[in-house]
Amino acid sequence: MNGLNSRALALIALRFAPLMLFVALCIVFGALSDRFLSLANFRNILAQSTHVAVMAIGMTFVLLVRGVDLSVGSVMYLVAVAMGLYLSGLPLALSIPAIVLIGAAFGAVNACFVTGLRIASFIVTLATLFIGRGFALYLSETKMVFQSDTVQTLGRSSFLAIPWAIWIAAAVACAAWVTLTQTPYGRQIYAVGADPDSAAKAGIRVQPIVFSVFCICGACAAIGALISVSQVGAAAATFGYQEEFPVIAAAVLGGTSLFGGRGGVFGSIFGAVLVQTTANGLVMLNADPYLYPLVNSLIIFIAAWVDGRRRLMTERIEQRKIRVEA
Amino acid sequence: MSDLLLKVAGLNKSFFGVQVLRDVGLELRRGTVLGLVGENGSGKSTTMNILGGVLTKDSGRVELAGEEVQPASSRDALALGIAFIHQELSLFPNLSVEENIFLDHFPKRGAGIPFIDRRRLRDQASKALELVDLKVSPTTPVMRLPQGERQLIEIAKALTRQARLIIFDEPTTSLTARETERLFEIIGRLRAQGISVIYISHILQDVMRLSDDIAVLRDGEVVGAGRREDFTVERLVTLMVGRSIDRLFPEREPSQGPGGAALSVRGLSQPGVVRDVSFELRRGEVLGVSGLMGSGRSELARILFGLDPYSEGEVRVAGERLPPLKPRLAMDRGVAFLTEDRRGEGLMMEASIADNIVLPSLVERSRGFIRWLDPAGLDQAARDMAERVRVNARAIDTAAARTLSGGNQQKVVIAKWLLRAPSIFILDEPTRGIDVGAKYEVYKIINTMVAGGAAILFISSEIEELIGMADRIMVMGRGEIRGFFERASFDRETLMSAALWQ
Amino acid sequence: MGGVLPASSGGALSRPMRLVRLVLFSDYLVLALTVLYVAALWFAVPEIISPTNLNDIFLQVLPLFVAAMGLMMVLLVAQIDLSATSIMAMSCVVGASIMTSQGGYLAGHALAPVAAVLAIVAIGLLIGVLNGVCTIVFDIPSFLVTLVTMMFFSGAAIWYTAAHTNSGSSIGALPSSFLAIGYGGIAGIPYAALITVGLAIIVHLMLTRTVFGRWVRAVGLNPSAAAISGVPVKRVVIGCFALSGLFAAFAAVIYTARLEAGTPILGQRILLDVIGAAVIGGVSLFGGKGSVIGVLIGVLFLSAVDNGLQLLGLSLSSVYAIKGGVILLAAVVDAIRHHLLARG
Amino acid sequence: MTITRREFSASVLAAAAAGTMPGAARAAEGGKTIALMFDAFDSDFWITGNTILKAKAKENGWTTLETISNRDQNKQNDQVKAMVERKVDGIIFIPTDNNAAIPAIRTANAANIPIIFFNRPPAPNDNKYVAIQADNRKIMQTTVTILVDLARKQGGKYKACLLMGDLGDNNAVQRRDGALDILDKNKDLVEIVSRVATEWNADKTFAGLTNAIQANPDINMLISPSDSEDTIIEQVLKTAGKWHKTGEDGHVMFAGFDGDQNGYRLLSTKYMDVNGVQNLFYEVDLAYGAFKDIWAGKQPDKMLIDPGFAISQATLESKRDDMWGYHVWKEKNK
Repeated sequence: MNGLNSRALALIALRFAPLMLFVALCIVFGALSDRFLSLANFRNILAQSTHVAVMAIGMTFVLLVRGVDLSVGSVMYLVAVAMGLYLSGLPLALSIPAIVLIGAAFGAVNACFVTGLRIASFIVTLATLFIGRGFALYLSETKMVFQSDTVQTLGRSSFLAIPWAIWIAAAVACAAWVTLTQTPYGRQIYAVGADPDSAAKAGIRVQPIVFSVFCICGACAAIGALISVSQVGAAAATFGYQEEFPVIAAAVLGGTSLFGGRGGVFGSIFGAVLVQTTANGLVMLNADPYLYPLVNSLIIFIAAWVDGRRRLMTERIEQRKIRVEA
Repeated sequence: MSDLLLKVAGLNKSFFGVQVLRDVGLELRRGTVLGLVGENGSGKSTTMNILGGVLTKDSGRVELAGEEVQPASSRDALALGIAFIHQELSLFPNLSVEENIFLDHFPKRGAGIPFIDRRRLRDQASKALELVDLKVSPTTPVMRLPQGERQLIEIAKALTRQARLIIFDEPTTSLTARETERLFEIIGRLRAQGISVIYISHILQDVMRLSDDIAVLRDGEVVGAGRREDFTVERLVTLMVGRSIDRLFPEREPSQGPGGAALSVRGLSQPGVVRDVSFELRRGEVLGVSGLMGSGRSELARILFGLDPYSEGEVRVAGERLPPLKPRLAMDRGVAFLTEDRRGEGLMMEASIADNIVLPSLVERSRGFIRWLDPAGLDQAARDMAERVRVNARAIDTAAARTLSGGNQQKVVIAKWLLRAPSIFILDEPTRGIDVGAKYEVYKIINTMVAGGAAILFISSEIEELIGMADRIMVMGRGEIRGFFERASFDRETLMSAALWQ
Repeated sequence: MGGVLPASSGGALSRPMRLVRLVLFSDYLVLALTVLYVAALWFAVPEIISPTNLNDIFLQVLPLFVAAMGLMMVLLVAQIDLSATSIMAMSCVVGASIMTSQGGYLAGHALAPVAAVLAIVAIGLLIGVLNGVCTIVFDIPSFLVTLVTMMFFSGAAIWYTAAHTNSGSSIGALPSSFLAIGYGGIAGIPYAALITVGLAIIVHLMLTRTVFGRWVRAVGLNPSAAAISGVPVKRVVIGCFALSGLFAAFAAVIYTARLEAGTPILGQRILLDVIGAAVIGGVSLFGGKGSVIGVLIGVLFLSAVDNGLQLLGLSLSSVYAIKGGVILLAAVVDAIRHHLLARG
Repeated sequence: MTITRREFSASVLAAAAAGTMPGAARAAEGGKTIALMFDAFDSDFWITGNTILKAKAKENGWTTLETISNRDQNKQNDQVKAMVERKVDGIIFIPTDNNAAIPAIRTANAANIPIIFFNRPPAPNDNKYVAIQADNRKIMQTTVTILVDLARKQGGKYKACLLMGDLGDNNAVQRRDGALDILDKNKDLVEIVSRVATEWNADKTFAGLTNAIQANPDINMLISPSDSEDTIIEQVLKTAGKWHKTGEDGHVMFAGFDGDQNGYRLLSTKYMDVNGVQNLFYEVDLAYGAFKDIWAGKQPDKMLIDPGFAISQATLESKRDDMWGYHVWKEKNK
């Protein structure tokens, strides 16, 4: 028992390993650049990481049920195009719900193939990644799509000295947190992720839950697109290209497992911020741009390694299960 | 008669054209316990899965308190008040106790509000835990609890659903004697509250002790049902196997008596798994290993074959030391291991029978340093071996293992080891889930091997089987050896009590 | 065993059902589709069946085929390798930097091309092993491991190029003896083709005629059963990643010879083609199923689609959408297969 | 799937069109078919270039075929083969990689189809090709010169942020060097306090510039290598409260490049001070002129230079008709 508790402590320590990583980073950058450790700068870091953070939150839902969604980057572009070409006239009160619907609908398409035909979500979303971008390029004729002033204003205006992007992200984060921790639905997501078959036996409607998480992921991708596009004001044909990678990386960095059942909202936000902090710090140091991908990938690797260790520890701490007879 | 809660009649079910339930009928009165016994694969679980909504029946009628029901899912079953506590628990280690108990019916903050009412959740959970007198905080992650307590949580869960009928499938296999006692008390209390219980177990004494009524299944048919008083353990066994024990096992022509030590184990220990295990397995003998699930028997087998590590002690094969975690080396020394988890670890279900049979022997049958293979030769070898163990399948080299019946699948697993002509064969539950006929053939194969001077370590939870087959029986419990019994002194009760003894 | 399958009716299958299965299960389904596609385009662009164009398709297929075979190896053990294309990029720029006549390490040396090819292959092998070791030893899901190596080495390749050129996005001026791989050949058969065919035969024999091949399938179908049967599961998995890296490197050699330059964005965009080709070719993502012939057909299919779209001079959007649709289609067919199999 | 099916039918229709038209065109007297082979459409420059190329081809009664390689040089070289198959009479080529494009030249030479590199020259080699190229370095020099002169007139000291695009891209490097040539001569007036490699990526530009201003709040001069970044710059400066017209105090001296619609818009609204224009119309004329020469049997020079020009608020009226972005803008706002 005693040894078990000490293991549990080790587990908690591991849980916070990424945080230590973050603190270490800040110390390093702070030491090297006097401008790094300023409130304004952290506000920038937050503002710049919001769109990845929001999408990572959506991705967390999918990862929790052992899925993955590679198509978020395409959803991003599709939504940006829709915003610029068809919804520019509408007030935000209408256009935002509209794009969220578009995103959710796209997610629903993925979900149909995943739950309906039981195709691995990896391959389904790999294909819809293609199709989605193709369709969006078809709409935009690969031209640069400019955003309406309302959208652009949203991008640069702030409330209580905090950019709207951050408010939106915060709202999404709270909603997601409440859903995952305070509603039956949220807890059932964790159950499904831990073991779909037992979940079914325990009387949980597994397929609808899996379906819904893909919709949520799509919707979050749409919101992420809104934030990003409002910041940059226009969407080129490469908008959101390969965005799925930083998004998944952010979620995993935050301690969400690719094997389902473990992960959380704030972890994912944290992951996104961590990556952006690295980028920001490197700019502050006027570092060689070629270094960025190398440093980033190394940090992701460390986090992934910690995740692996943590999973091993969990398995050890868990009691030996009765062997399941198929 | 209004006090009849459950009435099952003419239940039929078949998989892939194989009929597993023939016209099964059961009756269960309110506030009583129905003991359901039968060999593995006799249709107990199938019947219960139909009641529990996991499977759907092909034909037949299920009546609950008078009206016909057919639960399409566990959900429906629960709604009807049927709770099914599976042998492998459906708990979620990453969730807390209270969340597991109320997973599918959380108390909400008033109607229409989707949020969980944490306070009520806690109160109700602790109440439920009191009912099964389990002293843990409702917020502890299930991950931290030992198997026995998880079992009780499942029961608490059933109770919170106001279940009218609770089905226990082999609930005691992983429980200590004390936990078992506690479980029996609780079942007694349930009965007193007018809740009906179906109790499935291999441990016939328990069934005799708990039940008001007993039903016996064999090969998918009810072969005996009635008041407990009408049965004795002996009668149950005879009904279960359809013949009296002595004719259940093939006669073994006495081999030239046990020879020297084939496998000798000294002070083998691995924290939390086995402690100070020492024994000798002699050539030409069958050493039976008895013990409950979690007693360390299967774990011991895995350690011996080099699949799991051990911290102290030594394993010697024919005098040579066998280092841990080297299955390949064990194989080269003539050790073979038949796993208890046929589907999970024994076979490649999607691969052909032939591919399965030759897998362990590839290296020996390859040529040159790039390990060249001769497919035709391999298929031939596989075919011969399949014939020897009488696998009946249309095409050995094309038919996937998945398409075979349990018995035939088991024969394939045996065949793949026989192809290596092992001198030491570790068999973990070799007859689990296969029908009587197939069992008989497996026994015959074992006998011929022994006659050929091979040494067999025979692990089984069916004591009759050990009594019938083994020369000696080693009883394990809590990872330790509880004692050895020579064939002369074989006796069900002693063995069982040895296994349960704290 | 993903989820609970609907309770199967069992019993014998109807004749039309059997027919459907016959079509679905034949390895040549995709080949038939390819022919169909070409025929469909023939009326629009007759050029598609001109000998020279068919020859072009054939040549385009080669490097993709090699890379896809490598990916098949990791898919066979139910893993994934996203870094294949970054391996190409990294190895080819290093190789180029060795032999380029513009200040290459061995500029002008007779054996420079040999050294370069060796370097390319070595790097591929190394990164492959790295992927395998991280997946097995550190117990990190291969999706993540190879995602990281993808980011890292594509970044490193760009950096390396910048460090080895004054202002250019690639390293050119490669010795003709190396470029010969691209256009030269024996009796009209390009060296690239000879290399590819050679590799294909080797892989095919390895999978069907050697212990390793059987082991790979066993690990893919059921790792624990394989382990209990004495298969060195970890070494097999690492081996597959190594092969994936190795074949990516071979593909890089062919690409570099054809492009006459080592460029860090080599293959950046074909990762999806590679995975898609393998999957369309009937390689299962759940491991254990896949064949060289299948992959070849898959690659042919994708290339034919590509080539057709090129001849049409279609917009990028159609190209994307059609390709995505094609991958999805293949996945759906694969899924239907699984369901029918589950029915037994 | 519905999308795909739709795209499929669409493609088949396009196929029919593409299949029949060339035939018709060949029948028509002097009708030629030329291939426009792009690598990606990620900035207005290429999209407009494409429109102008098509328009002027039509004027000449030529048919055009179009391909996009999506930055995959290997695929683009295959596309050249495909176009050779289609027996086009000329190829306009915008490669991704200056070395890896050489095999494409050889393919074209072998089929002896003239190949013209449009605004992205290949690495020097002795095959037959023509390269149209804006003199990025010189244009940027003139642009920055004007900017610096304006700055001098205003007086004061300047802290400049230099955006640099993708350093893997030759044009980006040329433009950076052009800017540096002038700025280094005026160290007394201008200090470069930060350099940002935007990699032609919106998010990176946004983050990079924001961080740069964060690091140096007193930046008051900005030099951008491409107008495709203008909207982002506008966003960032507005957010930082540094978006003011020329003359207003707090105005950031701003030089753009390319001469696209944003360039024109910002010049006319007096937020941008000067813009380096690549003369797209002229470049297209050069290219098509080269085609005609080659068909007529005379080989033009390998390198045809578009000197380009710089346009400032002062010269806007007089020069805007040569500024391609102006016409795009007019289209949009008429």
